[in-house]
Amino acid sequence: MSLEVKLQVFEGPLDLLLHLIDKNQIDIYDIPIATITEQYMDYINAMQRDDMEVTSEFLVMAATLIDIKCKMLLPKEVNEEGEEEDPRAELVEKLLEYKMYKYMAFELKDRQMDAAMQWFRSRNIPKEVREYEAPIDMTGLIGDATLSKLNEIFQDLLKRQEDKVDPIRSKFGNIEKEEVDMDAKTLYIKAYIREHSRFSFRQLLEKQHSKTEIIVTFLVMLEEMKLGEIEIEQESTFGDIIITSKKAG
Amino acid sequence: MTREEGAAVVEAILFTMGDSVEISSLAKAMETDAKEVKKYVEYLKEKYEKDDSGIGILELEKSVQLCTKKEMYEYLVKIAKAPKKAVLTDSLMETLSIIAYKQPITRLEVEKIRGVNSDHAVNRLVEFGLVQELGRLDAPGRPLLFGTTEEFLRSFGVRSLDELPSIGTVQVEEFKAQAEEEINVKLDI
Amino acid sequence: MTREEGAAVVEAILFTMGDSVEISSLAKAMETDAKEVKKYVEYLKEKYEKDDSGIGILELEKSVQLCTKKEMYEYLVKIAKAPKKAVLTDSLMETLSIIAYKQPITRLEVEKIRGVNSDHAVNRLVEFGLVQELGRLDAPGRPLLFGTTEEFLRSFGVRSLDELPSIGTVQVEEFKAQAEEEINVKLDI
Repeated sequence: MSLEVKLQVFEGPLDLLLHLIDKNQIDIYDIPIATITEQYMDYINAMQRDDMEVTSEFLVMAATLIDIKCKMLLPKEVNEEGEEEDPRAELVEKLLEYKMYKYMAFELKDRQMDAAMQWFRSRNIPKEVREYEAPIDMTGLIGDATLSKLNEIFQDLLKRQEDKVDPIRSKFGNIEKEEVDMDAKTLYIKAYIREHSRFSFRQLLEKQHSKTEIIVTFLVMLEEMKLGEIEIEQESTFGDIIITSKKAG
Repeated sequence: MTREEGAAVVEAILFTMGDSVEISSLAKAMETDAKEVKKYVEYLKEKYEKDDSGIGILELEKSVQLCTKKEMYEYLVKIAKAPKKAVLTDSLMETLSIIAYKQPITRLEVEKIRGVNSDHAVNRLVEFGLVQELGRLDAPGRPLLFGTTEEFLRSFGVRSLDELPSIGTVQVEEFKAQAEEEINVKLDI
Repeated sequence: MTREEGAAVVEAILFTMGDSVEISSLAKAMETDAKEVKKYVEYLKEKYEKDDSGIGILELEKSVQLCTKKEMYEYLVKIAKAPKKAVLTDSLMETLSIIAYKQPITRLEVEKIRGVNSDHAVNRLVEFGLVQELGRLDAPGRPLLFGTTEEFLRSFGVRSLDELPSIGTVQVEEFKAQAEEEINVKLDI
């Protein structure tokens, strides 16, 4: 018997066997092994001819079928209870189990199609709820922290700080490294200009503490003048500089 | 809280969350117990059974979720895009049915039943959120055990695994009878 | 379609769509006219007004939308926004102790004492309501000044800052003396 049908793709050797059994309308409990093996081998050969991938599982099954076929030709083996053992029994069991799950898969697919008719909703949390900030559980937050613990931590910190001070060098007097943030300074001065429409440079410098700060302040003033934000007047050399904001009403 | 008020709260929470919400979470938010929540759910269920409701309640193993009634499908497809469903090939369906009925189960056991390597199929099902790892088998190699997820229950319209279409020797016998019948028919000809 | 059935379809569509849906779109999907749809919407509105409903209908100019009733927000908050469990970590405690004893203090000064950037810690303490802004330092950059709040006093069980366990210059001098001693010992060798 040859296969004239276009080759069908099977999930695996069991799937192919079930197909052959179906096609031949054979009783699964009484498989004519010789016929089925022949058809199975035909199929495998056709697969190879069509350059289809014949996975090892198909070949293992072929070997199993041939093995069963041989055993069928020999006198039947008898088990401990004196019953004749059918060499096909194990394969039949496997086929039945597989067929059962295949059938269940079919049933499940039905259910899935049915369930797909129920639609769900995506999460949609109202803005008010989304923006709500949960209150803080103060008792839980504080836990076993106490004032004395707070005190202890602070003392530890101070001690660590003292440890960091080198007592010998610290006697040389303070050598401070100055850091003046140009951007912060600019903002501060701009704000000052906005607040005071006309003021003296000395007045502005009263708020500045170090040489670096004074220099930076002077640089910012020059920049502002260049940008046309302010006007500068000076009556005499070394005299006070009067600054007028151009923006002021 | 009256039964009506409780049902309203459950409805509001489920409506807002969209996803399934565990009974225990509902109970916590409502400062009551699971038994009470189940009463409210029951009330909602009855309310939704009426003709004037287009929504229903889906009871899953430990949680509940709102969904539209199946009868509404024909109107919904006219106005909204159907939600994307995982398209399951035959080999995925086969693997899924084995996992559903035999869980917890290892990859190797699935392979034994199908007769082919099923690693790819199992991985795809995990990707689809239908199957999840359940732990490891206490055996050499400590292989992973797989089972179905809540998404599986939802997608297949079953409340719990007990509600899966029954399977067993009954069905096997049916196959047998069917096969025998076929044989007889054949012999008659 | 009866009024009840129409209301059910509108409900199902609005439930699925989430956003507002135009009356005309509803009419189209239901193969009816806007007048009819409005009747169904009216029916739903009445239904939702009852105590056993947690959802309501929002009527916009040309469209309608389902929404959660405002009275339900307190429960939604409980389920969607479970309060965060906050704890005072070591770095927060350290920062708090500095602010408590050295207030009013700038971020930079806290950082100098701790030796690490403390912006995050200060911000957290402000969030917790233990620390507050007190104003700005009259210095370049006008940095913010921080101090403890009344909540801080309440939480730590003190009536005023004077009740904080004292820490004095005495102690600081002691540390200094100790440190010097150590150095001297070292030099002696």
